[in-house]
Amino acid sequence: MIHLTGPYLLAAVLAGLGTYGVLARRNAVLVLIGVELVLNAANLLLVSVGASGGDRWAAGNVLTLFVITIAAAEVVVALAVVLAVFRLRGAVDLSEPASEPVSEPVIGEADEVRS
Amino acid sequence: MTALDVAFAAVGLVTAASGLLAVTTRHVVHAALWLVVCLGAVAGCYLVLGAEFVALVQLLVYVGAIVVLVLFALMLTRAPIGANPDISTGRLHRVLAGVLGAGVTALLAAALLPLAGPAVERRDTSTTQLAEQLFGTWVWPFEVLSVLLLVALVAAMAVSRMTRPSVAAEPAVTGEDGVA
Amino acid sequence: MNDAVEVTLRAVGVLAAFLVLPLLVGQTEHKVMAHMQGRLGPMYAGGFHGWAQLVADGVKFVQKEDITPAAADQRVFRFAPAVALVPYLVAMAAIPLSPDVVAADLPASAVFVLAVTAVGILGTLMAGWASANKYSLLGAMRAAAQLLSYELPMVLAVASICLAAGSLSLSGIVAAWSPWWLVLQLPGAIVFLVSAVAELQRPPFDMPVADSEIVFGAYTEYTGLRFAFFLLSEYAGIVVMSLLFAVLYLGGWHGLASDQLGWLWTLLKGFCIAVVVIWLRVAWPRLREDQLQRLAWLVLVPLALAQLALTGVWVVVAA
Amino acid sequence: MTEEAKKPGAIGIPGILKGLATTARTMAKPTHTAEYPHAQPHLPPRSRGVIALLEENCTSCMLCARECPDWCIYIDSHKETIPATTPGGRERQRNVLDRFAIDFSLCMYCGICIEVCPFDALHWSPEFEYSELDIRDLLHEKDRLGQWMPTVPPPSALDEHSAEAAEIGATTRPGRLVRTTPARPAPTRATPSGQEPPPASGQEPPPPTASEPAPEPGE
Repeated sequence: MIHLTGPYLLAAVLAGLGTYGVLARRNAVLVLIGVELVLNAANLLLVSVGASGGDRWAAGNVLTLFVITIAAAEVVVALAVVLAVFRLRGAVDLSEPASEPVSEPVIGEADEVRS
Repeated sequence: MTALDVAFAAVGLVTAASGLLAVTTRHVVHAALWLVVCLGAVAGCYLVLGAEFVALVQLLVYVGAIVVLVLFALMLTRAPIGANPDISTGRLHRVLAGVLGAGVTALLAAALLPLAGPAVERRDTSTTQLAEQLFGTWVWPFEVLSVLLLVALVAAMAVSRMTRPSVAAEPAVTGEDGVA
Repeated sequence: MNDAVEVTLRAVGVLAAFLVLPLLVGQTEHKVMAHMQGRLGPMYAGGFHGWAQLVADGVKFVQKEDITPAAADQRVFRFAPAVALVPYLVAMAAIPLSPDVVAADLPASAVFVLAVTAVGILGTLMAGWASANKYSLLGAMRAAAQLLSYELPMVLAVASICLAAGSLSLSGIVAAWSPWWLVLQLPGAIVFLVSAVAELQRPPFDMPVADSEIVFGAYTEYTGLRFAFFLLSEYAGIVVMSLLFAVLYLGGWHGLASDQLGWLWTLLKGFCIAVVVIWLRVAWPRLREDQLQRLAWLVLVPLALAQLALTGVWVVVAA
Repeated sequence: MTEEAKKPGAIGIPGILKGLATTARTMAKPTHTAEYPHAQPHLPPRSRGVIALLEENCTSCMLCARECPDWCIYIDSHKETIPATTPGGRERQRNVLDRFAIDFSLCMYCGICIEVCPFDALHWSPEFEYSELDIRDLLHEKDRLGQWMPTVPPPSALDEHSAEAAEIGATTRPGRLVRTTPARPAPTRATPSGQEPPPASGQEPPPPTASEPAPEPGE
C-alpha cells in the first residue's frame, strides 16, 4: 500500500526546481540540468501513475523509458551545440549578447560523438 | 503511513534536497554532482514505486552516461574550482525565477494532489510484462525512437564538426582545452 | 531476527570477498607479471614467495600522510575514492557464485551490475576535476571519453547474452547456459572482455593513467589510503568483470560436482579470466587515444551489433 | 582479444598473438633474477665497485684530484726534507701524504683518477657494499681507502697475441738517448702489462729513462 500524495508532490517540486534552474542559470550546461530535472518530474509522475494500477499497456514504465531515451538524445545534441558555441565564443554564458565571435576560437579536435 | 510511504518520504527528501542544491549551488561542477545524487535518488523512488527495470535504466543511462556527458561538457567549457557567482543570473532575475518555479510547483500540486486519493495497492510491473508491452503495443514508437537516436548521433557529429571551415582562416590559438 | 542475522552474514560475506579477492588478484598480478618478464616478483613479505606483499603495501599506505592539495575542491576530492570503490562492492553483491551462494539475488542482476559499475566512472571524474591539476583533469577527460565509448559495446554484448538466455538475471543466464554458447557467443565474449579491460582502464587501454604522459591521470594528487582505495577499486573491478565474464560466457558453476563445488567452479573460471586480463597488460603496448575511440566505435560496436543480430536469429530459429 | 588488431592499417593479429606467446614463453622459463642479499652477485671482471688507495705509491702529485670531474678527491700533503745519503750530497725533498679522501657521495665512478694516476696508487675494487645511513660517512679517508686494497683483483692476463709491452721492449732493446717526454706514459701502461700485481711492489720500478718522478707533469 502506498499513498500517491508523496510521488505527486515530489514531481511537482522537481518540476518547480527545474523551472527555477532553467530560468536562473546563465551557464548553458547548467540550464540543461534544469531541463533534466523537469524531465525527471515527468518520469516520476508517469511511474507513479503506472504503480497505482489502471495502466493498461504498462504505459507508465514504457513511456518513462522513452523519455529517458529522448533525454539521452537531447543531451547529446545540446552538449554538441554548447561545445560548438564555446569554441566560437569562448564562453557558454547565455545572458551575454550575441556578438561577433570572440577573436579567440578555441579549437579542440573534432570531438568524437560519445554515446 | 505505510512502510512504502516512509521509504518514499526518505528517498523523496533526498531527491528534493539534492535537486534544490543542483539548481542553486554556485560551484559549477557541484551542480552536476548534485544532479547525480538527485537522479540516483529518483531511481530509488522508482524502486519504491515498483518499477525496478526503469530504475536500473535510470541508473545506467542517466547516471552512467548522461551526467558523465554533462560533467564532461562542463569540464570542457571551463569549470574552475570554487564558487562562481557568474553562473547564475542577477538577484532580481533569480527572485522572479523562484516565484515562477514556486508557481509551477503550486499549480502542479494543486492539480495533482486532489487526484492522489487514499492509499493504493502498489502494482509492480515485471520485466517480462514490460518487454511484452514494449515490443507489442509500443513497438512503433520504439522504432521511431531508434531513428531519433540515430538522428541525434548524426546531428551531434555534424554540429561538433561545423566550426571547422570558419576556423581555418583564423590563426589557430589552441587554448586551455586542447583536450578532446 | 533471523532475517537480520542472515542479512548481516551476507553483508559480511560480501565484504570479506571484497577485501580478499582483489588482494588475491593483485598478488597474482605481481607474480604472473614478474614471471612473464623474467623476474620473481615479491619474495620476502610474509615468508613464502611474498604472499603478504599486498598486506604490507596496505599497512604502508595507512601510514602515509593524507594530503589534500590546497587548491583542490576539498570535499569532492575526499569523497571521490569512495565513489570509485563502492559501486564495485555493490556489484559484487549481485554476482552469484552458485545458485545458493549469492549475496543478493536480484531479478535483473545483469542490468544491475552494469548500471552500478557505470557509476564508478564518476569517482574518476570527480577525482580528476577536484585535484586542481591539469594532468588529473586530462586523465579524467580521457577516462570519461573512454568509459562512455566502451560502455556501449559492453551493454550490447551483455544484451546478446540476455537475449540468448531469455533472462536478465545472472542466475537465470547460467541456468540457460549451454556449451554451444562458447562458439555462438564468441564475438560477444571478445567484445565484452575488451570493453571490460577498457572500462577498468587497464593496459592496453590505460590511456587515462598513462604515466609517461600525464603522471597518473586522475589519481596524481592522491596519497595514502585514498590512493590505496583507487588501487583497490581497480582490482575489485577486475574481480567483478572476471566473475561476470565467467558467469555470462563460461557457464558459471557448470562443471563437475556442480552441486557442491559450483561456487568453486565460478571462482576458478573467474580467476582464469583475471589471469588473462593480467596477461594482456604484460603483452601489449598502450593504445593511443584515437586508436582507442576507433576500436570502440568502428570495431567493437559493429561486432556487438552483429552478435546481437546473430543471437536474435538463433533464438528465433531455435524457438 | 584478437579483434584488437582489426584497426585499419594494423598488420594485426599475428603481431598481437606473438606478444601473448612471447610473454607466455617467458613465464615458462626460469627467471633471470638473482636474490641478491642471499646470493652473491656474479660480478664481471673490471667491475667498478669502490676505489682503493695504495698509499705507498702516492706521490701527492694531485693529478687525480685535479682531473676529477666533480672534485671529490681531497689531498693534503707536506714536504719533508731527506738528509743527504752521502756526505756532502744534496738534501732531497719528498712529498708526504697527510690526507687522501674520496667522497663517494659525490663520486660518479668515471675512473678518470685511476686512469691518470702515474704511479698506480688508485685501483678499482669490485666491492660495492659500503652503503651508509649517513651520507657523511661516505667520505672515505685514506685508511678506509687502503682497506679496500686487498680486494683488488689481479689484473687480467694479457692477450697472447698482443704486442709486447713498451717497457719490456725498452728493457730488452739496446739503449737509446734519454728523452723524458715519450717515456712518460710508460708507467701508466705498466698495470696491464706487468704480469704480477703491481701493488705488491713499493715504488714503481722506473723504466730506464725516468729518473725522478716530477710531481708536475706538463699538461
